[in-house]
Amino acid sequence: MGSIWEYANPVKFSQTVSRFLAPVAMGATVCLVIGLVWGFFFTPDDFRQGATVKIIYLHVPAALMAINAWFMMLVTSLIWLVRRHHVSALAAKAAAPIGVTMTVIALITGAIWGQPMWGTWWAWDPRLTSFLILFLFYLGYIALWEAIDDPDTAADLTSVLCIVGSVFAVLSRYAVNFWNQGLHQGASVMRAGAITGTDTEEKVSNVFFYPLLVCIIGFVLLFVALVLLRTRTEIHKRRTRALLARERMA
Amino acid sequence: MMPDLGKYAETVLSSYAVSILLIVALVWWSVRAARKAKLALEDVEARRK
Amino acid sequence: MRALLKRDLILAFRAGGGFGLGIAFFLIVVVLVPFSVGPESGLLTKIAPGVLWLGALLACLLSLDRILALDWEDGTLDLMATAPLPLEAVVTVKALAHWMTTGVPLVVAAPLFGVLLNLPPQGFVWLVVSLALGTPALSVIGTFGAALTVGLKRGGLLLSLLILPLYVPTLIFGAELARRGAEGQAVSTPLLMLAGISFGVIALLPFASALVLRVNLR
Amino acid sequence: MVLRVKNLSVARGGVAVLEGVSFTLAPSDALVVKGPNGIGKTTLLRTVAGLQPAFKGTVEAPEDSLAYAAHSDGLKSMLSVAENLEFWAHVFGQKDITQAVDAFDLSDLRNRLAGSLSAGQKRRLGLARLLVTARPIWILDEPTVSLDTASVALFAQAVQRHLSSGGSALLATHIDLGLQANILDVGPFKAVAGATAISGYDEAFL
Repeated sequence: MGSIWEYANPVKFSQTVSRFLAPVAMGATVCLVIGLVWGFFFTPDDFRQGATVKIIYLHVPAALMAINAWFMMLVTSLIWLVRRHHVSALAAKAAAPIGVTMTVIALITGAIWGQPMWGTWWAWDPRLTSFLILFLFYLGYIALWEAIDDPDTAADLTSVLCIVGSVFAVLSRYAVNFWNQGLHQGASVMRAGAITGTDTEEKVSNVFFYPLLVCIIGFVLLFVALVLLRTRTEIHKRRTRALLARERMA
Repeated sequence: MMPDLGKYAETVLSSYAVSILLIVALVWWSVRAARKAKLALEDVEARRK
Repeated sequence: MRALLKRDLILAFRAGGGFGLGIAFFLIVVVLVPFSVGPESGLLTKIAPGVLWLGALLACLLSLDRILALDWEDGTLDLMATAPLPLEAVVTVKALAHWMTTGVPLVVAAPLFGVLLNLPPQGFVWLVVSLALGTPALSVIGTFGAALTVGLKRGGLLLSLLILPLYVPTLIFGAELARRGAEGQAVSTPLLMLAGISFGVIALLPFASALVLRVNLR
Repeated sequence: MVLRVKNLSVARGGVAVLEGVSFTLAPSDALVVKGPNGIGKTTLLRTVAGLQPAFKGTVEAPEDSLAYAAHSDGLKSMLSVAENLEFWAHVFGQKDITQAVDAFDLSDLRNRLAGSLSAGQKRRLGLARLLVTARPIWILDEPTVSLDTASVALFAQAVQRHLSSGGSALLATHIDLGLQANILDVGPFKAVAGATAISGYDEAFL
């Protein structure tokens, strides 16, 4: 008893979700409001980047969640392939649109931020490029889910795609890092401290770090809430489907 | 109340606008889909009884 | 296995599509590039390795959906699944046949097309080496995509969408190897990476391809 | 070389179509599966052939003993009749195709491209493929579609020879081939709505 796999039962999962969804969504809202308001109104400008540093409160959490969502999909895909728990496959399906939204936010805020900093909307900076590739992976993954009628076949194929894609995504990351050396350097130097968020060399950065932390927690909670909600939606759809199939037979 | 964003006002404000818009759209879409799926399911379950 | 390879090669010859189309497409891409970027030879020299690699990749992509779709339609794959040949071997042979009918001609034709783009003399060797090392990876990855989308009606477009991100590392290291070769720089890093990717995907990806093919045959 | 099917339930598109099918196919036996269209004969044969997983129950057969032939023949129109047969013979580890060619009266067509054959001739070629597999248990889904009377007779002879040499056959067909065959009417096995009717993946959602 008390095993985590109990929640692999779709009905049990739905009931549990219904209990936890509201508090998680509340927590997400509170953290996001506090973090963003704190960051936007009550933090000083950076001495180098001026007011643009405020973009960090959106850009960094979105980028983190874009990667974490894919990682979560990888784990749930593996669970589906090994243990055949339907909730796991549906959770992966539910996470993909959230991940792609986060990737788009990271890309757009990155481009807007890059405009005054680098003097161009788009630089083929390794990090930006990697996110663009991640975006393509998300698109392919979602398109494959949409293209297949049979839900179990779709779950199997997308799971394998997710695993193979993860390997290639990591490969691409190294390839892109290597590839950009030859073109131009230093594009990401400015953001090296910003990305890790824990850059303690500069004492100022703590001023930015705490609201950033609240924002990251807010994004994580938002992601969890949306995954729970969307997974439950998928379960409801499947249950409807199953009941209709049974109705037709009767 | 509004902080002085200086020459970067457009940059910062547009970042916030786009991001918040995307998040709100995602949440709205998810909630609507959830509601729809729930109604469809309740419909079928009601017929079963 | 040899019978399957022989059959696929004969089919590619007789159907006429395999060899001719890929090369023709490659040629057209290469010819169109100077029209779009201008005839200045310095610029062409600079972009030649990248353009040749992109052309080869697109020519390869063109014929991917034929790897498995035809055998799916006429029921051959169903019959194969009950045959003593494991599907891992089937997909490997299919990828090999695709490489021999598409990759090899591209490798052979690439130096000729290099002339059209003012590729410097020292670049030809590395262009051929990079394509010879990289095109097998393109075929094997493509077979995985073909196996994923084999039963789907709009498979062709989806196949491209799924495969293109997977082609990124191969393209980067392959084109980089060709570029460094052409510019006379050190080539060992991209050479090793490209070889690593090729051998890695050849060793591992057929298992994934066979797995998804089995799911699709269900 | 006995095929044993025990309490087999098969599913199509996630819904069980046939439930609790059991039969045994011994050497020299033929079993004809009958039932109205859409009841799941093809699904049953595909499941027995191992092309799709059984929802419930078991299919026991010696390894590498089954040969399956269905509506699509797996023939390449750009290969000649002989090349098509040679290919499948090699895949199944055989060499000689003359017996198969003779059995279905294809010797005049040996060098014709399969694409230039008539529908009936193609079907004969598809069935000749069964002979080059050298497998003892044949699973045939509507094998006589688009065959004329003479070809049906040829086919019946081929099956008869196969049976008398110790092979066995499981067929789904509407035509009486004049074989000493048992009949399996799958009508009574039609799945009914119930706790077990929704198969495989959807079951968890009920």
